[in-house]
Amino acid sequence: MLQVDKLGVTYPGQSQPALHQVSLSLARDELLVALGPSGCGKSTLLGVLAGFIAPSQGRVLFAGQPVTAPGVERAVVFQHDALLPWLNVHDNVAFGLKLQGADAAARERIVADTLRLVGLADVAGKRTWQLSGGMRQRVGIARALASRSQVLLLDEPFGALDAFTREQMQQLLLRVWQQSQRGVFLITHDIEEALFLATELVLMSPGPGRIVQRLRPTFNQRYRAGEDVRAIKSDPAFIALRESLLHSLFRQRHEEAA
Amino acid sequence: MLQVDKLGVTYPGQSQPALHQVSLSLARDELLVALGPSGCGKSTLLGVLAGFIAPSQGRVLFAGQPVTAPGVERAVVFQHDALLPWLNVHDNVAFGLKLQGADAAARERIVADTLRLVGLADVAGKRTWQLSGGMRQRVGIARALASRSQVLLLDEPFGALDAFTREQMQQLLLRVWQQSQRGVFLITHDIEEALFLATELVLMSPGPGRIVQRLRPTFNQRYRAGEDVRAIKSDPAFIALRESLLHSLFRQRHEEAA
Amino acid sequence: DDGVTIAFQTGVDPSKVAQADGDYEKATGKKINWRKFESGAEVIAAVASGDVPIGNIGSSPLAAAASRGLPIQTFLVTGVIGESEALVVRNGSGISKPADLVGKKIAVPYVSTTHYSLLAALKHWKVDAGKVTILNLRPSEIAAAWQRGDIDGAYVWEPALGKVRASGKVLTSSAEVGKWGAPTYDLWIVRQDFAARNPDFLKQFVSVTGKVFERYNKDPKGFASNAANVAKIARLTGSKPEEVTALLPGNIYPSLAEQSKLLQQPLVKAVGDTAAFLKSQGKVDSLQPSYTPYVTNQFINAALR
Amino acid sequence: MPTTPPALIAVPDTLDFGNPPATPAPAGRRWQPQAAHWAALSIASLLLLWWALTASGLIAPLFLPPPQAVLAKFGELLDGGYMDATLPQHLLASLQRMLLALLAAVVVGIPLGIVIGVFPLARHLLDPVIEFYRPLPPLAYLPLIVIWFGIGELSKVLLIFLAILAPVLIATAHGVSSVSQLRRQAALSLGASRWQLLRHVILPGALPEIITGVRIGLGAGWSTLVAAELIAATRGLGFMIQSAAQFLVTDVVVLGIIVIALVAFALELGLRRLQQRLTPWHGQHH
Amino acid sequence: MPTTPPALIAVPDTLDFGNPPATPAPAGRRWQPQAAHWAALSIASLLLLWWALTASGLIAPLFLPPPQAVLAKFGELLDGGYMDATLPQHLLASLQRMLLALLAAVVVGIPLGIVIGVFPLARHLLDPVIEFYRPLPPLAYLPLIVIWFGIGELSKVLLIFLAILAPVLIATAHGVSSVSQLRRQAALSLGASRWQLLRHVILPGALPEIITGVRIGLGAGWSTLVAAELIAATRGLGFMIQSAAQFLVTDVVVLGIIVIALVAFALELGLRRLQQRLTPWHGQHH
Ligand SMILES: Nc1ncnc2c1ncn2[C@@H]1O[C@H](COP(=O)(O)OP(=O)(O)OP(=O)(O)O)[C@@H](O)[C@H]1O
Ligand SMILES: Nc1ncnc2c1ncn2[C@@H]1O[C@H](COP(=O)(O)OP(=O)(O)OP(=O)(O)O)[C@@H](O)[C@H]1O
Ligand SMILES: NCCS(=O)(=O)O
Ligand SMILES: [Mg+2]
Ligand SMILES: [Mg+2]
Repeated sequence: MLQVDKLGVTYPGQSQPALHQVSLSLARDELLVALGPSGCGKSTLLGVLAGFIAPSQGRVLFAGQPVTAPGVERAVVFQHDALLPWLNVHDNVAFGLKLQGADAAARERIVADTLRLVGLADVAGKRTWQLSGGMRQRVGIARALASRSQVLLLDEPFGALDAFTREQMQQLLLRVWQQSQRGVFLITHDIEEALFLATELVLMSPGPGRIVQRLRPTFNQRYRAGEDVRAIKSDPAFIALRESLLHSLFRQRHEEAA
Repeated sequence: MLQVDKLGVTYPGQSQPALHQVSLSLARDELLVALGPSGCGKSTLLGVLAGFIAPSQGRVLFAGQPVTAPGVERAVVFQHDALLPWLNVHDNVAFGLKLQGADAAARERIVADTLRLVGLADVAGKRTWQLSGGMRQRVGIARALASRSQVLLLDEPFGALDAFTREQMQQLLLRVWQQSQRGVFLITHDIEEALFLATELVLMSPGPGRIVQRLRPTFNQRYRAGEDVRAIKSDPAFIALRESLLHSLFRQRHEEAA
Repeated sequence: DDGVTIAFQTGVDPSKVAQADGDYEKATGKKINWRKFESGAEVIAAVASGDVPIGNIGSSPLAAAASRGLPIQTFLVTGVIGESEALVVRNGSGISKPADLVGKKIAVPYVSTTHYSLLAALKHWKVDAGKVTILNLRPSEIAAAWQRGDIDGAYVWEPALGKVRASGKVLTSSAEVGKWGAPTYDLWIVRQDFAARNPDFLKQFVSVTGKVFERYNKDPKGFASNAANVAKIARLTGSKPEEVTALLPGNIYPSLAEQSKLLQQPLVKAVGDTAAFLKSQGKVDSLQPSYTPYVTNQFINAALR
Repeated sequence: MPTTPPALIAVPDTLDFGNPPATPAPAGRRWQPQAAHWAALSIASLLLLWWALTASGLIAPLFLPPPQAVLAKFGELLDGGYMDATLPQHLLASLQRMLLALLAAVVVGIPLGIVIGVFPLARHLLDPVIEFYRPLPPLAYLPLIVIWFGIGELSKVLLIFLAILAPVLIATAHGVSSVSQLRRQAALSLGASRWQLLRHVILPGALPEIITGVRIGLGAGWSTLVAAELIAATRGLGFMIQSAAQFLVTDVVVLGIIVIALVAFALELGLRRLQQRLTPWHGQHH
Repeated sequence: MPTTPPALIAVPDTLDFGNPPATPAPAGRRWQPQAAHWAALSIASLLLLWWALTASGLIAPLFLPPPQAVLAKFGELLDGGYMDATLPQHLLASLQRMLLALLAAVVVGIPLGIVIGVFPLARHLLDPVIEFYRPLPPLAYLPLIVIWFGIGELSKVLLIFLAILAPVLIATAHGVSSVSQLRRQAALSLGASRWQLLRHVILPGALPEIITGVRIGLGAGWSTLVAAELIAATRGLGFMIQSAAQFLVTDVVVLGIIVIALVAFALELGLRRLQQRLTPWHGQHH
């Protein structure tokens, strides 16, 4: 569905590209996770996919058409939340549907369902600034879920959540992804999260931002097959992979430092 | 050195106390870690220790004297950084020493050493807004380390750091704590971090904020005895304790939800 | 029809009685919006904008405006200014003779007849105008500044004149300055376009004024001591009644017959002289080749017929 | 309904300036003086000082009329009037001019500000014009306005309008352009058209600044009102003050000043309330 | 040294208002018109319009003198003078008044603002006084100022001073009180005394707002300058404009307006540069 070909991005006035020769593809049934240290170009990549940033080299296609602008088929959850403070929680979530002129009854049903899914049904009437950081992040997720997108682009969506809520949201994401048949592109720097969620995982490295490793973990499948989360995460295979990824990351940083 | 007795804090206009019957003590050779979900009162507790917030009940003693105001003997690293943007990195770190009229040569030596320790020697001349989030957090840590404090109070000091830098800073903290004989009070919601660093660990719970569990982990000792970090963190004992703490946290949240 | 807007000033003259009685409205059959202004300069700006077709100004602002080519005409004289404008020096200012004016602060409303008279008087006394601090103050501000002792003297008209005379001494007046070759006049001007379209209105206006002047000139003392007349003038100008009584005889109010002659060469020359003098003082920067187009006795003559 | 008016200077009531630390309130606390009490005390002392100064004879009534004289004048002017109009009539004349000018400034300034804020080209072209006229003292171009537009209401309202326009325009342009890029991108990703973006994101996002601009503009408008009423007015607070000053009727001058201050303050309070009501998120941390 | 002056309206050059997305610059890009070029174009068209209007005879010189007449007047006034002073002398007189008033406002306003910002009691007591005088049109209290302080330089400078004081004072108080509590607590934890806190944290933290206050104040000062020079001046740009208007010398009026606009703009630019230099962190995200 989304196709990235030898993508390069250089910010104005910078000598080093923020992204260099990045190729990717994302199908309807994939959950692609980008993992990497701060500054390796994850958000830049997402910006290109979303249509906020134009590539300097290479190209990005959605359903065969070049991506040149943001579009309703690619919903975004931002690293720092981008809610509209003049709308309450309900109206923020309903915003996309309203823009698209969705039928009111259908809209109300979708919004109510989504709010329930993210555990915010109680606070539907609250103003966004009356929420804690974690709640705000969930409103952002709900807003993307409620839209009629075919792809979800998420930039560290669970960063502000505590361990418990975080794990709940990870499970929710898996459920939504599975049911709605939307492709998901997720950015994180939590290795455990990346391993647990990804059908495909790309490890990125800075200077210039590029993909240095690709993996196809299967833990996500095991969860969907009914295995317990905690069991999966304490499985030696999981821990071994985690350690190996951490090791790659550390080697990267050491090389950089040298 | 620091002694907290049946501390209670109720914010004006709130019905539920933010802290209730919290007792603690922190000695010169201790590294006390407070772990708990968002909103359980960790920052409030630190505020009282620092002298920013006056207790509603109970009392806080430092070296036998009641704490009534912030003081140079208790250095603070804030959850959100509190650097002075009109000073460059070097001057931010030198700020405390300058206020206390420290001898210039000694000051320069201490600042240079501290900047090296936190890996910021290269950017000493930069303005704080030219740094990445992780660098800023390290400047805040360096500023506290360079001060003539007897206690370090740290509020999620490593939250904005990637896995690699985070682990480096954890090790730095252990080294400084050991060498400088300062008591350390650290807040985190990362269970692994808490287990690895703490000589004493208190698990807090919200509504009202209180201590629900106390542990004395020994991994910190093993690290100091020369064992490898990665080995410690993948030790089944470590993982078991981590899972048990996670379990307590989850149970808490489920009870709350019910 | 919104009526005719007319700008008047607070100088004391008999036609204020006709104004107070509504005689102009009766004679012309039009609604008149009377607007009070503080000095000729302000009237000129209002007339220039086209909002005010008829205005009451002194010969000095007329000279300035005509030099700039403002399309106006003088059609009536309300007075040859005499005692009603005077240079008063404050008691305690240390001024007893003209030479003492050097280095002192004398206030006038710029462009006004008194500004011109002051400059002319200084020239007559051979006092260098550059050595006297000539301040631009509106009449009301002159009164306030005087009270505080901020100025040493002022050349001004009613109602401020009455206030400053109470604690000062008259050094000279426009009657004297006029004799020295610099006469000043209070005049009615009209926009040329308005004059062309409303000759009848102006004719009626002139004859109402002429009738009051006649009443006055028949018995100046009686007119000036008639309590009703005095009260009307005092109300319109803001003067004290006793000042009105004292000042009314200070000016000459020429009859329409006299005006018919005055509003020819004599006034053209006076305006031309005034303009030339102002140019020599650097106040205006160019002169008209002739000031004849700015003066007309057409409406006087019509009224006399 | 809030009971204390929002303060001019938005300063927290307790400031961490050294000791003692902010104490979470104990249960039953004693009566403590509030902001409003201090303000009342302050005003009362000012009035007392005024009264004492005049009563002692230290200052002549010509310079400063005693408060009771001003109060008496107030009663007199309520129906008696000054310069052929009662105080309410003067007030009404001034208010009409202000509101007309305000309306015009809002109708012209907000759309123009949006255009400038949204289209860089419009900004580049209009910036010099605005930069040129903005610092100009209204009194400086007053003579030109009179010569060009006469001495009627048009000139008066125009002068006030020009004074209000610049702040409204600049605040709108700035507000529009400082609407978070993140929010704009979010809306576009949710399928907003340009028009929807303007309507649902840019306008609400700029609203707090627009209202602030109107508040500042209104202040500038009051400053210009008196200048405007220099132009051959027959009614209006500014006209009343000037006429009174000409006759050295100081008590009417002082009364007029107090009335202007009170009315301006009331309007400002109203706008602040409106701002709080319309844009409750303004000043919130998120 | 920066080459383009900071724009009045701080708007990014590319605004994300729909397509196309911000393109990271390709290596060798073609010449593109810059903000300065558009501004020049805008000013040139204005001048051209002015010239065309007057040259066509549509507008009489009495109402709007042609640009060349104003330019000629400028040459004349440089040494010839108007109302017994040359243009530089008028300018100097006005500048002196402005700068004196500015100095006084800074010397009074900043310390007072700090006191108000730091001590809630001072704020409660002074707030009503400031609230009262702030919206007052300078022209409204001009008569009182003349009655109280006469027609000398004191009155003129005082009037300008009062206009500048309020913005400086309010901005200072607001700046001081909005210095982040976190930073204040951090400094106290590092052992800062109250005085050190003020000197090293509160003052630098409030500096950007203080300078903004001075900029706004200066604008208010210019607006008041002409009013101040209504008071029996013998020199000054405002005096020059008013006298010229009274003699209907419109070209001097227009010239005076242009000079005021240019000088005010130059001062504003200078202050913006100063602000950028002194408080480079201002407007940065962190
Ligand atoms: N607008 C910009 N102008 C110049 N450089 C930029 C800009 N935005 C990002 N960069 C640089 O591009 C690189 C990639 O940034 P990006 O935000 O994509 O990183 P990231 O992987 O999302 O990091 P994080 O985990 O901290 O969010 C960094 O070196 C950053 O400094
Ligand atoms: N100024 C305040 N006024 C009222 N309530 C407050 C205030 N500050 C904190 N609280 C409340 O007190 C409780 C404890 O807050 P605190 O900031 O100490 O939590 P925390 O454990 O540090 O959370 P986090 O991990 O999110 O930083 C929360 O319920 C919070 O909403
Ligand atoms: N007495 C005439 C006054 S003025 O019109 O010259 O200003
Ligand atoms: Mg990012
Ligand atoms: Mg906290």
